[in-house]
Amino acid sequence: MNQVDCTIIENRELTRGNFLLTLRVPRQFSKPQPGQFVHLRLSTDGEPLLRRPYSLEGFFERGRIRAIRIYYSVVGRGSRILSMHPKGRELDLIGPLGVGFQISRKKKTSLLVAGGRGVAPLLFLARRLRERKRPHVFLFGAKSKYELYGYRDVRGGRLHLATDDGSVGYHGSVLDLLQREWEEAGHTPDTAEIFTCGPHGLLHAVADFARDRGVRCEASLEGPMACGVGACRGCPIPLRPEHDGAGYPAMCVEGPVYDATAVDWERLP
Amino acid sequence: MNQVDCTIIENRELTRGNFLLTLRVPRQFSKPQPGQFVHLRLSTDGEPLLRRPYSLEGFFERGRIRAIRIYYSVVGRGSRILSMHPKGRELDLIGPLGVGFQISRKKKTSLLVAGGRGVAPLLFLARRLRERKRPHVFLFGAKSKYELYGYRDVRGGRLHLATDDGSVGYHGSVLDLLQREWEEAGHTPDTAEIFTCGPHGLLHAVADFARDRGVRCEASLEGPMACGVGACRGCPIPLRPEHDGAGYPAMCVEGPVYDATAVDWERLP
Amino acid sequence: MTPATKPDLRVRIGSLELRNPVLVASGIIGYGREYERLVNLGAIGGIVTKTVTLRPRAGNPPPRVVETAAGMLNSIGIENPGLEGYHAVKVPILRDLPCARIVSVEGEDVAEFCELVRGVDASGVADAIEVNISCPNVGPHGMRYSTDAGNARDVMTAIRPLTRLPLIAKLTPNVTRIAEIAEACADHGADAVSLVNTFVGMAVDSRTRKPILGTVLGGLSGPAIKPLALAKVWEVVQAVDIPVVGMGGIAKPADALEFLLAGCVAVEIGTAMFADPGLPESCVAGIADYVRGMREHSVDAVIGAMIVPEGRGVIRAGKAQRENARATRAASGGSS
Amino acid sequence: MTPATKPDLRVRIGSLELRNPVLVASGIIGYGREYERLVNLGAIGGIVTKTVTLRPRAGNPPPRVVETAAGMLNSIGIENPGLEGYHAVKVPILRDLPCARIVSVEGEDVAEFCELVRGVDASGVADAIEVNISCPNVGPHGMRYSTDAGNARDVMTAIRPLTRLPLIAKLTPNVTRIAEIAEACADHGADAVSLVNTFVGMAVDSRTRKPILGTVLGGLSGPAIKPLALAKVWEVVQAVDIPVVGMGGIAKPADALEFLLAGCVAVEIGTAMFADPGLPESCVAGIADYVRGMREHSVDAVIGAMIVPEGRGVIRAGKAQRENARATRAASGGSS
Ligand SMILES: Cc1cc2nc3c(=O)[nH]c(=O)nc-3n(C[C@H](O)[C@H](O)[C@H](O)COP(=O)(O)OP(=O)(O)OC[C@H]3O[C@@H](n4cnc5c(N)ncnc54)[C@H](O)[C@@H]3O)c2cc1C
Ligand SMILES: Cc1cc2nc3c(=O)[nH]c(=O)nc-3n(C[C@H](O)[C@H](O)[C@H](O)COP(=O)(O)OP(=O)(O)OC[C@H]3O[C@@H](n4cnc5c(N)ncnc54)[C@H](O)[C@@H]3O)c2cc1C
Ligand SMILES: Cc1cc2nc3c(=O)[nH]c(=O)nc-3n(C[C@H](O)[C@H](O)[C@H](O)COP(=O)(O)O)c2cc1C
Ligand SMILES: Cc1cc2nc3c(=O)[nH]c(=O)nc-3n(C[C@H](O)[C@H](O)[C@H](O)COP(=O)(O)O)c2cc1C
Ligand code: FES
Ligand code: FES
Repeated sequence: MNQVDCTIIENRELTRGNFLLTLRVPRQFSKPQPGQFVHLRLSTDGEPLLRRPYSLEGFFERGRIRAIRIYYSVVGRGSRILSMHPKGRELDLIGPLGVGFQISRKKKTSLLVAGGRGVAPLLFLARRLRERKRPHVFLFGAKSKYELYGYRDVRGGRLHLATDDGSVGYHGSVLDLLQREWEEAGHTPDTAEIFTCGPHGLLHAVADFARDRGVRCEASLEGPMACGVGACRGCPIPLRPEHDGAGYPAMCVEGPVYDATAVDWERLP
Repeated sequence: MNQVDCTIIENRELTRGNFLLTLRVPRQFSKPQPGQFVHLRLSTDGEPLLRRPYSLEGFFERGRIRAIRIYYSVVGRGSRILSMHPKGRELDLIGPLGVGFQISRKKKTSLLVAGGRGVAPLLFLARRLRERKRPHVFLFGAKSKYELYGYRDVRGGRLHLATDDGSVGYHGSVLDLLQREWEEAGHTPDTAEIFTCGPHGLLHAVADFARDRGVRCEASLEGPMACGVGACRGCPIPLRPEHDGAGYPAMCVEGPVYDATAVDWERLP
Repeated sequence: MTPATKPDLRVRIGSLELRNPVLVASGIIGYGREYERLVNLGAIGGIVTKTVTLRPRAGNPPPRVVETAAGMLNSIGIENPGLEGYHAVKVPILRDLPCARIVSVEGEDVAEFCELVRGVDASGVADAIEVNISCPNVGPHGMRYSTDAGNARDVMTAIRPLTRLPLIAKLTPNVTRIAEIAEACADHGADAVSLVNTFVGMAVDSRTRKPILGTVLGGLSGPAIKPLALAKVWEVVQAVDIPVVGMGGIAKPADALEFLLAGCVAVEIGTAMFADPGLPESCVAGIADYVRGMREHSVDAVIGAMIVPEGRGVIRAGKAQRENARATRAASGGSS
Repeated sequence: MTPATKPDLRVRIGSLELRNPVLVASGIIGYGREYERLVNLGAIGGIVTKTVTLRPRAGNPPPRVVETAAGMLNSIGIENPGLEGYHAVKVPILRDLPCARIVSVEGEDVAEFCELVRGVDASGVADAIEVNISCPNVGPHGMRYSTDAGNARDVMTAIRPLTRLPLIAKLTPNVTRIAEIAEACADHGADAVSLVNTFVGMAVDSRTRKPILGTVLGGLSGPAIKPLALAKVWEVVQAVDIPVVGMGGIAKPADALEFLLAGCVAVEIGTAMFADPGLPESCVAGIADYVRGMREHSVDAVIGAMIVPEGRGVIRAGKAQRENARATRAASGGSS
């Protein structure tokens, strides 16, 4: 982890309000793991006051050039400011931060369950799984085909799409895809593990699915952060009662990827 | 006075940190007088919180198009944001506000004493004097020739320049020019009046000059403002002890052009 | 009476019915005249006038305002024409206003408060009186009244018999327990309390090495104080039964809603109006939209509707009144 | 010793000499480890640790932070490993820090404060103790100590005999007269007071109709509170003779200078560090530049150097000490 200045190579609106940001990072930026995030300073005039955390969609090295990608949505003042930064602008970031997805030693099939813009870290993970030649299945649900970002890149494993409006793929929730995949492919806790990222409701449901079946399941969490480095204790992960005594792990250092079956989703903001 | 949306026609950096802003104003924006100002909202996201007052450098009508010009310097966060607004951006302004320069009924020679960017409202005034065929002399001092904005436009009367570094015109203060003009041209309080705008120190000195000689002298004042329309009483003009009882006139409605010899310059912020 | 109809935004402060819960705060809009071309007063609930004192006040030496991070400091010092000037100059202006006129008064002692209340009542144009026992800018006197529950009680007890107009006590936030002062006011005749006035603040210019304001200290207002104002409101709505009027940093309709949800019966718009004179009107529109979004027909459904986590407080302020209003409307079978 | 030489930025808090007046505030940087790759601790005066309580605390339920206009609300709830955890885990970290280590402690009663002070003293790694009698996030206990001068006196009286380390009492701004509490601390053994801790605040999400923080109320920090913090400092520097450590909203070197000019002997950097970990170091640089700009050679020339308008106050805090330091240095004929 380091604080580095990086340069915007591209900051492009892909679909309404959804941007792909490509940043050139210096050598001091160490190689990130899928699921890790960076803490971006969006302006130096104090507005917004705090940095904003963004998961990495990818990390690329070509010759001496290192770049990271972030896939983000405009939801508030910080992301709006970010969306207005032109190519060539320098941005101060701290990263890579947190712990990423842990692929089991034991060879299991990874089921990647992505919802909406939560697809970003899972695309990074899928590339890693492909490099490592690990079997995986990519399940991706979104509101409509316009929100289905990046899936064309998924090449190493099977891909199933779902949309709420039926404009592409299965007409319904990605949760149904998971259920179907689980049953049809005959996965077991011994042969499969789940990695998920997406809206709160989806993660909660996937976590319940996994806990019911005793499957290993990691989710990439989101929540407000201040320092991003474990110092302020502002980003507690609430755990289920049976984990009492573990206190509140800090999302920024013990997460953002965390055992989904341990999280108390009712109490996660 | 009205609140109107206007469109940036041009926002050009003339010399380092000094910009000329041309705004297309709608019909509801009534014809302004030299010395009046507009209260500009520089952003709608609350940063900066308050509007910023700017004197008009000019008002132009060509066919159905009405435009105003502002000559401004980047000194803080508001003006920095203003300087980044591109052509075509809409700006919300309230104006024209305040009282402008009052040319005497009696035909006198107007001595216009400008310091630095304080030249802006005096250029507007000079154009008006020329239209009205009133004799006037334009005295303009600045740090260097790079800060001498707009004087090439001055055509109706005599023009004397001064720079602190001697790069153009008289090497020294515009106050010396005033002194010289006064003596050499043989002006008297009966035949001449002074209009001035510029840095605090210059205005103070010109005011002293005028009071010593009993000359009518109006200065365009600057100071912090909140509402700009006389409601908040945040912009008091401190008056000299002999004017006690007049209270604190509000710079935004009883100024910004005010009798310079009545102002207590020591207490003006 | 489906949610699609125009929602009923009427609220009551004592005997005063406002057409909607959006007021302009004292000191922001003078007596209504200066902003008449910029604000559609016919669309909002009312205005609170600049505070009137017994004698005219020239106000404090300049500079009187300075912008800070998301806020501004002011040290106006209650510049106003005094009670006589009020009668002569301001009453005619107020007479013609197309919204409720709440006249703000501040005395240096109990006797002055009495004289002011009598005078304003007699002027015939006030729909209510805001009793400013909270200004931080007039030295020891204002602060004395503002920070002591006993003084608040003395003032309220003395002025209550002098008028039938609703009395709204305006409180300072610069105290350890604002609820104590609110309780004192409620117990001694206030029809409502309004809060917050400004927080005491200061700024220094490191270039000149001088305090920026002529008075060194001033009052902080604007979005910076909104979280603090809400916390003070939260303390008060749990402590008193009378209606609470909330303010402090409201800069968009959602801010006004935060105060209503937290239990305020109305809000006052201050500093943010200087940038956006249309703000009070857009707050009215935003509140109406919100009521519709809740599929309700009256703003009563919003007031105090915050979902409070178990064991973390109960909103008392204005509850009886709201329930009463609901019942009355149900009985009469309709809204506006 | 011309102004061009490196200015002497050393300041004293009781027996502790800091190499410069810039500290990191409690709760911002943990115990120094988390930020070690981002902050050059060797360049700043010191850090104040996260507050240590007697028993471990898990902290408050989420959400614990929310950004507001130019500020943030937090309700961390003093998450910390307790005194035992401090000894086991944090002492080894503190031992290696290349700057002064000020350990913050908070008890729920006088007895706990005593045990904490004894424990921290015995740990051998503390250069001073910041006595946190001001946290707004731990319910009635913290607030009780923080808002009552009598309690401040009781705590200080009890802990003073237990250690020779400098004791810095950290004050809450959520009181009517902060000077009273500062005086009580000064009179009962505090070597310095530090202020401000956070202001009580609240935010509501109008979409969910819920308070945003899990605890409803939290503490406001950041640039929004700077004017308020300065006003509290201004009250205290006029009331006590001991050094005052100022904080609240410092986000750039000029902000740090405002506090020093107003009479603080040192400053603590808080919230703004989350965005800019280099801020403490740039404040040190900015202060050095300012001393040079004044053509002086010691930061003593800046502390309390604000030009106060006639009759508007006199800075007492740290005066004797500063004059003393000046004399000593003059006698010894040189600075660093
Ligand atoms: C570890 C981590 C990784 C993330 N990765 C991505 C990513 O890859 N792409 C992406 O678009 N976003 C990501 N986010 C969320 C992103 O940080 C927020 O969208 C961003 O902070 C919003 O900032 P803002 O100023 O635009 O919105 P604000 O003005 O701060 O808030 C706007 C709205 O969004 C809500 N909000 C703010 N922050 C969050 C948050 N962290 N989680 C949920 N709701 C929030 C607020 O409550 C508010 O309603 C991630 C968050 C975390 C913690
Ligand atoms: C009636 C009137 C007419 C004006 N006309 C012009 C004009 O034609 N061109 C122009 O460039 N400027 C003009 N000004 C000044 C202009 O309003 C300020 O420069 C502007 O408000 C600064 O805003 P900011 O946010 O950039 O600076 P801030 O961040 O607000 O302040 C930056 C620095 O400038 C100082 N400052 C701020 N406002 C003023 C002020 N009003 N007067 C003096 N110092 C100030 C502050 O103390 C601070 O040191 C005028 C001011 C008034 C009152
Ligand atoms: C310039 C100015 C003048 C004010 N004058 C008064 C006043 O005369 N009487 C009063 O009760 N409050 C006065 N206030 C306080 C406001 O009415 C309001 O309580 C405060 O500004 C907080 O609201 P805001 O943050 O929305 O501005 C004044 C505020 C400002 C900014
Ligand atoms: C996340 C966070 C945690 C804090 N924790 C503590 C604490 O444990 N003890 C304490 O005395 N102050 C604590 N504070 C208060 C700060 O030390 C400081 O007093 C306050 O934030 C004001 O300074 P600032 O505006 O520069 O942040 C905390 C502040 C923040 C933002
Ligand atoms: S954001 Fe500070 S500990 Fe996680
Ligand atoms: S700025 Fe409000 S009265 Fe002049």
